[in-house]
Amino acid sequence: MKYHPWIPNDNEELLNIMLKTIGINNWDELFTSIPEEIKLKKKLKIGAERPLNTIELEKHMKEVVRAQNIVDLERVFSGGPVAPHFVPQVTTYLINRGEFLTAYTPYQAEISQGLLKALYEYQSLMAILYDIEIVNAGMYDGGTALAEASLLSIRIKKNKKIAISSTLFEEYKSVIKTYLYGQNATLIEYDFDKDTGEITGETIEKIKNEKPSGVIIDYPSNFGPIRKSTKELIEEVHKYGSLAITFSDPSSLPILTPPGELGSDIIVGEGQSLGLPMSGGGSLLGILGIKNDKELLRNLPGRLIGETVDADGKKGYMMILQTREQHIRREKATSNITTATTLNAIAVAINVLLYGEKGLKTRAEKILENTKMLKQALEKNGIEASYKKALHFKNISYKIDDPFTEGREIIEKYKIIPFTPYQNYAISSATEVHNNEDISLFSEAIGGVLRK
Amino acid sequence: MKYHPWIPNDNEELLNIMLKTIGINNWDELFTSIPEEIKLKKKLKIGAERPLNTIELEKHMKEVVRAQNIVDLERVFSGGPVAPHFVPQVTTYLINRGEFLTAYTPYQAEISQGLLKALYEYQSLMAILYDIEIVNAGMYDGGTALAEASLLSIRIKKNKKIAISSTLFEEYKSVIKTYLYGQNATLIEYDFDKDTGEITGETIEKIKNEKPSGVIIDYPSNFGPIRKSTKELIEEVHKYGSLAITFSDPSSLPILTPPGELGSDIIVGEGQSLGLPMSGGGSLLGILGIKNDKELLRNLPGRLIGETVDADGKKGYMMILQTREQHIRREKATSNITTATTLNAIAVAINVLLYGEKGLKTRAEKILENTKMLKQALEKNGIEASYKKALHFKNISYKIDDPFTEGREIIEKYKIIPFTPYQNYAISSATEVHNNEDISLFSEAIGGVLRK
Amino acid sequence: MSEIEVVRHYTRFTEESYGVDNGPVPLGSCTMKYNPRIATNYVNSEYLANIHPSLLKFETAQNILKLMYQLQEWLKEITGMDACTLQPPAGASGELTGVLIIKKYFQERGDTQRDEMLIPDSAHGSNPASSSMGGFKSVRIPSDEHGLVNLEALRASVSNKTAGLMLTNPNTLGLFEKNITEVTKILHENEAIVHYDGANLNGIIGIARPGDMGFDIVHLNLHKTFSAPHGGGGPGAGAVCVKKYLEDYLPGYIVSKDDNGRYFLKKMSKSIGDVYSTYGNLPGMIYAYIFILSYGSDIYKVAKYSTLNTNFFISLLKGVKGITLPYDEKTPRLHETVLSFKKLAEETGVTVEDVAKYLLDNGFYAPTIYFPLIVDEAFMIEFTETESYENIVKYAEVVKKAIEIAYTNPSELKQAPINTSVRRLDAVKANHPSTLKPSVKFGRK
Amino acid sequence: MSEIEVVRHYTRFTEESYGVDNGPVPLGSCTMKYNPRIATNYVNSEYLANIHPSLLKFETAQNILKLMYQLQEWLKEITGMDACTLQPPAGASGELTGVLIIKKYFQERGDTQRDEMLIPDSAHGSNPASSSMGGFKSVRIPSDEHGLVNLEALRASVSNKTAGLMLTNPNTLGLFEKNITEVTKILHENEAIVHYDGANLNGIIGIARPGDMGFDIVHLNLHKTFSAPHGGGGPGAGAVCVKKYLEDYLPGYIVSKDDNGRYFLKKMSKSIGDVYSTYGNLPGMIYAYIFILSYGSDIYKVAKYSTLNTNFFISLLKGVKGITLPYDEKTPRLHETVLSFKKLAEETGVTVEDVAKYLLDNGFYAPTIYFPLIVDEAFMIEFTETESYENIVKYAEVVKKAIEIAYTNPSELKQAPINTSVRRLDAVKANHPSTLKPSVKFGRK
Repeated sequence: MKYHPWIPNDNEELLNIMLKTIGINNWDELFTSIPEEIKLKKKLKIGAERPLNTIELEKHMKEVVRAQNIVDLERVFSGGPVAPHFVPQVTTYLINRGEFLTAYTPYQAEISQGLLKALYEYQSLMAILYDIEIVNAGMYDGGTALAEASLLSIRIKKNKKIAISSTLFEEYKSVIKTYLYGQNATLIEYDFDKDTGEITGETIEKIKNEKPSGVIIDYPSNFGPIRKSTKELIEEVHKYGSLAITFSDPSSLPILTPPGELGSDIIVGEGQSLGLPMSGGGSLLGILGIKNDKELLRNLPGRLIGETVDADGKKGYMMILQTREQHIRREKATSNITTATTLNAIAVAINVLLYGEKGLKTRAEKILENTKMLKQALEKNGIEASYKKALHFKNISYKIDDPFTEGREIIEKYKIIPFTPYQNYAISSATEVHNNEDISLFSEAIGGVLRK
Repeated sequence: MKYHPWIPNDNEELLNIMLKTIGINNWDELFTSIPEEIKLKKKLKIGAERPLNTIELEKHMKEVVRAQNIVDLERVFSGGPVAPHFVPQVTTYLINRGEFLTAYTPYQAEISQGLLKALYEYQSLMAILYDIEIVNAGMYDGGTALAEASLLSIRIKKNKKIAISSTLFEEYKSVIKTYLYGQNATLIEYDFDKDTGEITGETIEKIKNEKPSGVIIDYPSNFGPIRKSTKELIEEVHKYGSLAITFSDPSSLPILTPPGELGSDIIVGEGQSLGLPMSGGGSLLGILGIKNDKELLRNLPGRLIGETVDADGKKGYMMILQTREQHIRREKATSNITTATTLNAIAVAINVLLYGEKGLKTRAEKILENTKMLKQALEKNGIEASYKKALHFKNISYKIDDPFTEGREIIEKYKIIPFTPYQNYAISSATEVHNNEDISLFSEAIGGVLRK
Repeated sequence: MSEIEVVRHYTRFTEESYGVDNGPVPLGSCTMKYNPRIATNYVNSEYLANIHPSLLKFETAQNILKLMYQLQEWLKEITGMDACTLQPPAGASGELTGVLIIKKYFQERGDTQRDEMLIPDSAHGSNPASSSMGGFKSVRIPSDEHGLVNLEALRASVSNKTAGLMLTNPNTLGLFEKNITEVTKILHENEAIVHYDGANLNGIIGIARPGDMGFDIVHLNLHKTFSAPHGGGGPGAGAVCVKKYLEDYLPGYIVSKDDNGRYFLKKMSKSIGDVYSTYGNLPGMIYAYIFILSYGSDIYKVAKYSTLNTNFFISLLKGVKGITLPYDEKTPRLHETVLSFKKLAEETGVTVEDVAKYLLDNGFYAPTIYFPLIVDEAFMIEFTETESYENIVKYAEVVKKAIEIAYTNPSELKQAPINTSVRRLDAVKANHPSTLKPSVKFGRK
Repeated sequence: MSEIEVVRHYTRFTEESYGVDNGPVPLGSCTMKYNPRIATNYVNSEYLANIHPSLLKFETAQNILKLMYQLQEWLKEITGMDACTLQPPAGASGELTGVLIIKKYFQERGDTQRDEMLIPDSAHGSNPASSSMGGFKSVRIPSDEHGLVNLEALRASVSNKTAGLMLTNPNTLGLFEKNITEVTKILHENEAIVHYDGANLNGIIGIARPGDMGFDIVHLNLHKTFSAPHGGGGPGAGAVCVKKYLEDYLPGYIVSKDDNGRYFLKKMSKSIGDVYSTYGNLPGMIYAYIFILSYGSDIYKVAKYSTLNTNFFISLLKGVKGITLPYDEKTPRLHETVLSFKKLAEETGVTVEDVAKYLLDNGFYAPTIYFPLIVDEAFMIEFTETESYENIVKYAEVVKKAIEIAYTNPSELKQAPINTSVRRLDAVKANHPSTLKPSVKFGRK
């Protein structure tokens, strides 16, 4: 392939014109500032070495992706930070329109109003869903959003301690720990009643004693239980001077008292459950919001879009409070975050509009109902859900001796992905994509391999 | 599903407001002009009877499409009006942008300039490729374009006879015959030398005797041979007062003397070979063009886009010579054609720009080279191509006793689609999607089942 | 060109285009509705894109044949007919199919003097054009004072030279031919055949069926009624359904099912041949298949809301100066209507075309104008079931605004459009032999 | 909302947006290049969309693991490093990863007094911000008169408190740090670690490698250099590659291959933990994978043409009034450059922001302005290899036109933009506590 289809000027004629304008004879002269001794002397051994043309690329990619049999969405029951959720094709179409897909962060607001409006709508829709006044334009994922919420708490409350619920996903714990490590801050876990999943005297005691800057509360629990004592917990957290950071799966909120109403100072969520593809775990969407408080706002990480007017007094949108951000404030910035997840935020907003208020509620009810059936399926096979007396939403965790081996056996035999494996337990989830038959199949598969 | 997601006003509140504005109480009153006795009294038994929601639709469609194993493009060797050709993803993206996909025929030119320019470019690119001055904005497919070209010839030359090459695809012959039936016109076939595929004295004799209004010449032949005697044939056709209608696969033209230069009065082609998906045989693109002649132009069927200026003298595009068309001229129209194949015409223009002049030539050379290999593969297995001494382009036809049974066996055993079956012969094709390995596989499959 | 240059070139072109995804495209008889993206996705998937038609011919692509079979069955149920072909690639091709079936039927019967096709004066231009392509003489049937087929004129026109009648119902005025059973009876008594033009099926789908009205042949536009996209002028997709006695004449291959549940392709014994090189436009069929599944027996909602929307629009313009609703004002219009701007033109000099161009300036596509021919300064509008309340209200407001301007400052409307990428185009220059330019190559030889 | 309403709402929004598909987006250090649609298609295919991360954890998705493994290998070869993680979800996350690796490395060695991170004054703001997140104090290293790291200042800043240096090369001025081996030597002699900010890799890819310059850690932006789309601000995709001695500190899981050719996930022994909840942004990896396959060892063409394009642009503006090219004028800039509009501002009052807004009026996205901080009225521009000759010429012409207007009618530029969907926005109102409005809900509680 002499000319590369992605390089418009890759032809001798143009090259020569341009070199002449620059005033050099050979393109090598462009790179004379690179010392000879560090210039590459060899051809890089990458790709297929020779360039592949489009037909060859398609053939190769088909081989690569086909090596994996397709797993239908409804055959996936794995829980954790990512779960099977329905992605409307119309959303995929809209976010893949080039004006969105290939845009930069909207620094030049006047030529980016559509993108800014879409993000402003995302912020507003999430604010309504969580019942909180400010939601930023998106973080990488739920885990990093929790980590940033922790750092935000520490900036305000100064005590380098964060308390987290023991039922947070391990993946989240690990990310928070990494971020706290940077600040030499410590992580404290608090626990719940083993049967009901509700808080206990010990839970309160721990917070009272440690006085962490922030307390991360999962509501519903990452392990499933919808804790009735969440409001009480938030009140206790406030009593001892900590900030309440509530992590909520947004798919659950249409049927719960929202975390803002419960008194949370900071809300966090993972937007994947509002209909992003799983894509092997990326890309995701961290939802991060705060109540309307000057200190919180000044310390908020991430982009924020606000409404304003233009020179003619016409309504317009732009990025606001950029003085918090790295490109202005450098080492004093509230975060280093630059490229976040705009496109996923827009996708989530589109899905919310497609569902509408009623549709979202129906969807949450269906997830609740399916989770109930999933729990029954487990019980039927002699497997006990952790916090068995609680009402579970979406996720259910349970002990298994060797989840990796057993899980692989189920995948092999039943062509379903039954759970996400952890060291000695597993998390399954039921969502809006499943129906009775799917859950029966799950039950059969679990029974065939795991029955106790 | 109470409210349908594709009906914005499907809710009680809006319904009532609208009924009130209209001044009726019930939506049934909208239909009082339909006599009671012909109103439907039953529920229609269609679809799944109850409406399916989006998730259910996706599940169902996945089942339907997955029932068919995917056949990779390069495993298809079937020839005929449709063949395996490479479709760039970027083209699929562009023609599926809503502004194109969901547009109407651009009657309102001022708000449809993009669509009109895209069609004008198509007309121009095809005019260059075929070396002819006027190409319309597209017909349904190659077959109907040939049929319409025949009717056009008859309108001009008045003799209700059309002569066609015996090597035209059967599918095309059948369509032409159907259209001629409407005009009570007859079809005459002329033949070629069995070995070389070139014209003979008999060929000329037939045209001389019958004096058909038009003579359809396939160049290259639908059966593959690139006939050297095509120019001579066109001269003979003109000598006896007939119009020369040349059908050319546009993928071959970059390496041939174009049909316009050979003296054709009318050119016809099937655009699928410029990179449209096969999609089970639809939709296609009929290319139809004429030399610059008043009579031909006045009688040309189909849409035509032309350049003009707007009220400010700025260049603009609009549909022209609409007085030829059915919506103006009614029973005296040059055709009944209304909805043609705009989107496919645009897709073909995009592909031509992506390939560029050099790229198209390289592509044509590759097809020629692959066809040569395909012919060798057949010969190796003792199968003789029809017109065996000719140089074939893309298609090769050959006799087989029972192509349906034998073809199914090859599909089953080798997972390739070796040819298109006809009564007692088959047509295979080689295109730019194949490489040496693919053709080896073809050879193996043919050898395994058909070897003589 | 490099890929990015091509992408930018065509992205710009799309931005200078307008489809249903941009706003209402309320062209009467064109039924421009939302094209569901779920179908688009399947149409573009390699599952379908890579299917060579020979896989259907070999009958190995059983899933596709089954889908086509199902669609045939559903279309039969929707139209009240007995057999369908999916081969016609567009509506006009379906018309030609009907016309040729009629021709061949009489030829087989030796009834060769029947060379007249009756066509109402309100019919689509493609009807007489198709009739001519079938070798028939078109006989125009005038409308009566209610905008319906004039029964007297019809009776007078029917003779032993009559092959058939082509009719759309509701007609292009949006009026249901309430005497339709009488109409079909007149034809049938004369042994002639009645062809239904499916362009206006959207107004009655699920409410009434052409088969029950006495039609013998029905052609459908899958890209209108059944949500396949129009694509700026195609590809479309058609279907033709007939009563039992005409089944053998259908073109193409009919998908049938054998005793073992296996689908196969059947060529009909007296078939008119083929009207397309392959089995039809599969992508259009996929849209139709998904569309029908999405509604099931609720499909009457399509007629209900398209009709509701259009009558709501009529109500919003009721009593507005310069506009009249020709023919029975009180009769609700089924899914489309034709208003006349004749008074406006007479009183202000502003034509319906000027109003149309003003609509473009306000971000709306214009309705069909100057058709049907029986209404002066016709403004033929159709809001499908996928149009929103808000847009219909806005649309009516823009029309009213245009009329207001027409009566106060008519020259302003003559300037329209001013907000589009070009202003009003010079049709004379575009069409004149001396300035004609249909390609960059034109005139260079 | 119904589907069509949603489609129209967002279609309109896209039409009020601007990306590489619309024209040049020549933001310096942002490397906004063509995002190949062939990759988009695979990213959106159900093959990838429906893969739950647990399939990677179970190691059943061998094809995906293999793809990730290959990508790791290729990135090692491109950067000249020994191990890579694909977990960081963006460039800044890669910076944080590097910073935490540095922190943990010294902690493991008990070298706990090293709490300073050296950062040149021309660096991206995310460098000091990441350094702070790792708990380091940022020490600013001034540039010398050539716009390069001041070696004297560097030597003076290095001490046993120095943990590392974060550097991009070519730097944000587009100048190659020609003393780079000396720079890394100074750090290494002091046992400190050098982190390479991959934002500017596009200017040298295939020509020189950070590994060969002495860098210990490299972070990459797959959504810049490797053609994954920016998406209006993400999702991005990062990668961090390190020299052998830091391999054990990498976060996430590294894809490894066992003796049977089976791919498995490996947690590193001294890992800093996880910087993301899963294995990274697979869609971004797919783009990178396809991008590398498309070029193979021809990948140097990326650096060649991006550098050619930017220097061509500089030549077109050579000698234009009001503009200067700070630092060594004769040295070619590698893939990006920073011009100063200080003279223009002084002589006409027209700022570089005014010029930027004028560019918007002419259908072009503006370059980065007011960065890097060491150049007054900075105009930081980068044309990638996917920009066309024609657009670069046009872009230069618009800049020249702006300057012409600045000297003749400066107030005209203060009005810009006038062709965009809104005019210049009121930043004070947007940011002022009394008028702030970050959501419709804000202020309602």
